[in-house]
Amino acid sequence: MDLIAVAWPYWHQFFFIIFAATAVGFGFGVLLSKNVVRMAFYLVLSLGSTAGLFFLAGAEFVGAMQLMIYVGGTLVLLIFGVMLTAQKDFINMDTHTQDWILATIVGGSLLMVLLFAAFGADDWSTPQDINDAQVEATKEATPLGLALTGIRVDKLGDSGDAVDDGKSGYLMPFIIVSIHLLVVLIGAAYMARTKKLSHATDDKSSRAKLMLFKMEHESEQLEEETYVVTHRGKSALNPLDPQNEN
Amino acid sequence: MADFVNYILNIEGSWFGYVVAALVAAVLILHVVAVGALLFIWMERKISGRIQDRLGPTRVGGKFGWLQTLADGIKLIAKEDVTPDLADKFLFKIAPYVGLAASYAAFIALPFADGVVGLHINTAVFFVLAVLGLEVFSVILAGYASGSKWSLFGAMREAAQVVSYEVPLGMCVVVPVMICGTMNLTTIANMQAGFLTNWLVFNDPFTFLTAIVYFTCATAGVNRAPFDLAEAESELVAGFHTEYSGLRWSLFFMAEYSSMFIVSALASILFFGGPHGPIPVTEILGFAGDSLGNPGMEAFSEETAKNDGFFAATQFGLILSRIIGVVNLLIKGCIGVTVMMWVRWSFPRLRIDQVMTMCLKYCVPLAAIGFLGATTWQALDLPTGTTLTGSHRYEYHELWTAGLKDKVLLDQDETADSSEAPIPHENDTQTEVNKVPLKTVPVSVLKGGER
Amino acid sequence: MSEIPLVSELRAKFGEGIIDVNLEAIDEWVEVTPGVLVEVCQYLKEAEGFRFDMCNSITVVDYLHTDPKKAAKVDWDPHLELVYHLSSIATKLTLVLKVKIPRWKNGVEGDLPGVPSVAGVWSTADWHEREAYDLSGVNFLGHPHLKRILCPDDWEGHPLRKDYEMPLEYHGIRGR
Amino acid sequence: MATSKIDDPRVIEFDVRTDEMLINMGPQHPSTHGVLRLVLRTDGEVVSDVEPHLGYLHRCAEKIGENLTARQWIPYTDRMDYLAAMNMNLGWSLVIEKMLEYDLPERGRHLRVIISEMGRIASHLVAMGTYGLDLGSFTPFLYGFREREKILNLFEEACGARLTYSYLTPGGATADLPAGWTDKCRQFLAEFKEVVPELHTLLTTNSIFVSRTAGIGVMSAKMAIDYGCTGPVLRGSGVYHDLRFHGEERYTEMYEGYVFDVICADPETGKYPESNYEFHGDSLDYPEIPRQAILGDCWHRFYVRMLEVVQSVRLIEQAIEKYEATSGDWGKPIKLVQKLPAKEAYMETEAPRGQMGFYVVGNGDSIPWRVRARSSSFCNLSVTAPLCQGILLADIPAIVGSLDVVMGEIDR
Amino acid sequence: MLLIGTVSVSWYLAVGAVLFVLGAVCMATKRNLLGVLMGVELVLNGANMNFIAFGSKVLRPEGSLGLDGQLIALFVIVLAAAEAAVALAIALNFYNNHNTVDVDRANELNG
Repeated sequence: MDLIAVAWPYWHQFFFIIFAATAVGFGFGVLLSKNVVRMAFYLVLSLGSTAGLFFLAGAEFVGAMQLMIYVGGTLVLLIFGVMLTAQKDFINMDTHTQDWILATIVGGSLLMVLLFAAFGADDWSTPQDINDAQVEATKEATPLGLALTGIRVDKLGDSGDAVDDGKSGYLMPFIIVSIHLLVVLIGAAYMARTKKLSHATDDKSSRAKLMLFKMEHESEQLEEETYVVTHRGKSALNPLDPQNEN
Repeated sequence: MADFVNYILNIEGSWFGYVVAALVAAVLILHVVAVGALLFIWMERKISGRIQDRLGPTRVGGKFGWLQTLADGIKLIAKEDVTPDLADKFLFKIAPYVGLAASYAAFIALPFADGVVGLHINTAVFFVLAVLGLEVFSVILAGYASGSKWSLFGAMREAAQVVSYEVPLGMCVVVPVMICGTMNLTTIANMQAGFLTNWLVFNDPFTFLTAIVYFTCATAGVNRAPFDLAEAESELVAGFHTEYSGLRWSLFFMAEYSSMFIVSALASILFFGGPHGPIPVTEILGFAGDSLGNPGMEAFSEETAKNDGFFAATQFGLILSRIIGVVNLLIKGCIGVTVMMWVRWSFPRLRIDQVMTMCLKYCVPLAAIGFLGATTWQALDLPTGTTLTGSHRYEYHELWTAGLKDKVLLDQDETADSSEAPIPHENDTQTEVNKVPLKTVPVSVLKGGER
Repeated sequence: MSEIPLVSELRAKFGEGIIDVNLEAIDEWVEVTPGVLVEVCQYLKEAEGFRFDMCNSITVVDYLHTDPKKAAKVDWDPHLELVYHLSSIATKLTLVLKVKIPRWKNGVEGDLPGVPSVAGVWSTADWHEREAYDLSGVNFLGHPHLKRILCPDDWEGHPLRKDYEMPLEYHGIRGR
Repeated sequence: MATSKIDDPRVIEFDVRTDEMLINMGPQHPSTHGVLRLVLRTDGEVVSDVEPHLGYLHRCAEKIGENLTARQWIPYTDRMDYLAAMNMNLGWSLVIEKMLEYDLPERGRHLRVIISEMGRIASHLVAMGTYGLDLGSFTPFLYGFREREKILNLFEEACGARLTYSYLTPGGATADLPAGWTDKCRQFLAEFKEVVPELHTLLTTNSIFVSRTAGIGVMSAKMAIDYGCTGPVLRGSGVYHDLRFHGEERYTEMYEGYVFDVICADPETGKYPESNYEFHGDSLDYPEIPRQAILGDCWHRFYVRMLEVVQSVRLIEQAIEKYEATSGDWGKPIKLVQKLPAKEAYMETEAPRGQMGFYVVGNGDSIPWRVRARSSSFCNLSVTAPLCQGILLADIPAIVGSLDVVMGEIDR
Repeated sequence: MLLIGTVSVSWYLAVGAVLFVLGAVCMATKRNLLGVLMGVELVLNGANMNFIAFGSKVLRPEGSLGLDGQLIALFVIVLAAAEAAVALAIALNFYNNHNTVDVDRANELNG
């Protein structure tokens, strides 16, 4: 009962380790896997776990967006691309050994630097007390939305802030991003379009066009040919046929 | 829940209560997924039977063939689990679990009634949609890994279809979010408490349109007829699950049926009042006591238990009203599922280009019209369904915020009159926000609900 | 005989190509030589007032008695008879064309006899001829892709020949 | 060549270069109606080429016919188009009767009209139901089968069998209709009249159904004739040709004195002739032709079948009257070992799936020298390859289903 | 040991750093164009993790970036989606023209 009765303040750590381990583990999966489809699958899991970390850090809206846009949208697109180019030769592609060596050295040193930076600053590595009410407030998405329209709810108290003039916030970047997305949409559609008709259109589908064309013309001819005959079918060689007698 | 367990065991603030509460919640949700799938498959067979002028299952388990699906499930478990030679073995085996996990995880944020929810997430609407969207991976992986051309066809169709339909679906979901000013499903549901006319679907003509578009897109999103191209049996044999057998095959169906329920339940929360019935019976009969004013309150309060004893702490009226709420939501979800079944057994299947045309030419513009129209309606402050019966939607919401009012007023200047407490979200102007920044936090999260 | 317009026209056009015209049969028929078959068919399809635009069926009848006693009694030599049943949607007339060919090319057993293909005249003749080739062993010259249609591609023999014997075994399946 | 003139929405231009692949559709595939195997060459969803492979149900019926007497071969005709076995029986019976120059008694003639038109209804019901199934709609299938079951019950009462009847034989039929049968038949017709509008609602006028079938698999009249298509497939292309009207005298005299319409659209106006037959008494008799439908497409082929069923009901109603007015002999079957003359005869009848022709060569023996069945489905199926080019994968079941083939008849 | 110490911003930064490096190495080593693209996604996520960590009031109530962190992360996600669309278009175009997705063979300017 003693063990049970312990109040346990380590929930955050517990879930952090789970999510961080899966994110990093599947990140390694992406790196080490040769099969491009499996890479995509591992990437899904890695990014999903990252979304979990976002939730843990209190950024619920960003986490949900990560799941929705990144995992649900971008990666589906990516897998689509994988499948479109998935020929036997390209699914498994070995990396050159010298690339491995070089990348490991550079990557390892970069990791060292980054980790050193991450743990180097005392301000970052010392845990702080948590203010419940403020935490809950950050979880709300409305301030985010308002910030995108130029209203900074969290900086209300700041005197002399540009908020007063309605200039702060992220209205401008928001508009730039929306125009950017529009440009990307058009650009991607334009780029992926082949300039010349693909071979599929060249022969087979145009055959279908041709057939329809033929049909249209045939039906014109048919009008002369079709006429309603009410008499019964007869052998053309029937000597008793009155038609043959004249 | 956690407090309750800890109180009974007399261990305060222990981890044990949380684990028990989590397990109970997980098992309950698992029941919605598994038992729900059993029920829905049985329902599908019965309903399709009735539509087709036959009886459906009649023997197993008594009069109505209640246990037919269970018997089939046992048969499926006993079946050999075949993996094709050409399959990518690892992905082939894992694919069904991905789908089931996705539709199971979406239940985390789905409130069955006020406070009856796995986890309060302020962005619950998007969380549910996002997690549900992950289900497409299972189909894609299954289709790719099967090593069958038919499966690959199914996977490609599914990928194209789901990615496209997420656009209008998201646009439709934004409408109730915009009207209620929150993405918290509990709050959205509670805002529709009261009479039928408070439901968002009757808010204005555009929400009505949006509700219809939402349901259409949701049907397409969960791959149900007439949009079930990924498993079109007359064209693709069985689409992405052609090569599956036994338990893995049945996992796909569990995922399909539970996601059908989720989108229906989401529709009912967003547009059809969620856990609130057409007539607020519990409020009228007074089960909930003053819970209408504070329904987000814990059904069990440790504080009260300490002072006034166990039974005083357990508000039976509130528990009862919550149970009724859960039943309401389940019934509404089942109605949505039934409509999907009805559609499935009545219509032929669309062709892939027609499905895409439907999305891009009809659903997206209609959703856009619905969104713009609903926005305009709100902006112009035109009469809504709530004004018809005179019961204002925000009336209830205002009462719920009452608990927080003192706190807010402390932060604010003293001129704020308690008789005209600011109504949140209705006038989202800068000045209002300036006045009541904390008002934007849904009270039910702060005050009630399982933490 | 010349009072029947079709016959007189055919005779005028193809002369020696028209071997026989039988008006006593239940379905009166015209027999032509294989050499003029395609031209006759083309003419029949286009001839004003007849327009045999549909080829209903192509049948191969194998005239052969495997029993020598019976073979001695009959008045014909072993041969194959191709029967073309034609009809016209436009004029509702019907016609039976016959072509007689030897059972084997140049009398060499196993060498399929050839007949010009009429698949170019009626598209439906394509499959009919494939079936005739498959089951009765007639080589239709000029057919776009003459291959077996009902039997498997590696089947041996032509089942509707009178001297056909079922193989003892086909891919491990007992035949007889 | 003015190909640009055609603005066909089904021709898809590819954005991404892809590779063609060969796919086996069948012989085990839900929508190939038995054991048809189609080898598809597809580029993504677009099918560029289709090659049908037949013969999975080949039973050498013609070879067997060379070893059996004319009456003994009747069960083999049953197994050709097993969905319309009565009509197969009829075709074979008529050709033998033509050879023997046998004249059927009056009662037998009306009996045959009743039975063969009932067979046509049963067959078309399956055709319509399975067509719905091909397009992903399960319910019409069971509606069709429910009505077909009633017909099978009636057939069972008449001949004892439910699928392979061997009822109509050369010379007439194995037995007269049992007492009270015609009343039950009338009752069935009355019930059946209620069902046709339901099927119209579920399929013919359903907008999804229309969008799946209208303008798909368009076959011009010339192409239909060229490929030897017959029956509803031919009439769906606007060719006014029905052997019950235009066939041989021996066959058409069976329908002497009957009033019915040949269901065929006028190729100039594209309209179906208004019938003077009040079937259901409302607009559901002839549902409106959708805007997208082109003469000769899948929708028209389906529509022709739907309307033909009504004409069959009309014929049966008349036939029952005439049958009851006659009495006496219905036409006894010929002897089991009836000698056939050394002649040859060919005869085509209008079976539900098209013109079913039988050719028989006799040599004076009771066993025919050569038997040949000209299968309607065989010719109808041959049009698949040219019809299924440059279409979407989902259109394959739509087109093959609209041709309504029965593999038993094709492979024989 | 990890469980006893409270999670600080540094731990998140470490995860972000690992993801970043994994992505960078992935970009460097993969020969498949789509593999490179996946590396880019990982890098972006690693960077995002930093923004979230610095902006989190859970981890740093005092002196956090606040909303700015979340907002920038949002922009990164949205722009990553745009980037993926363009990159995919490039990849498909490349595949169309060169019939391969091997980046080592992308050494011509003429697309």
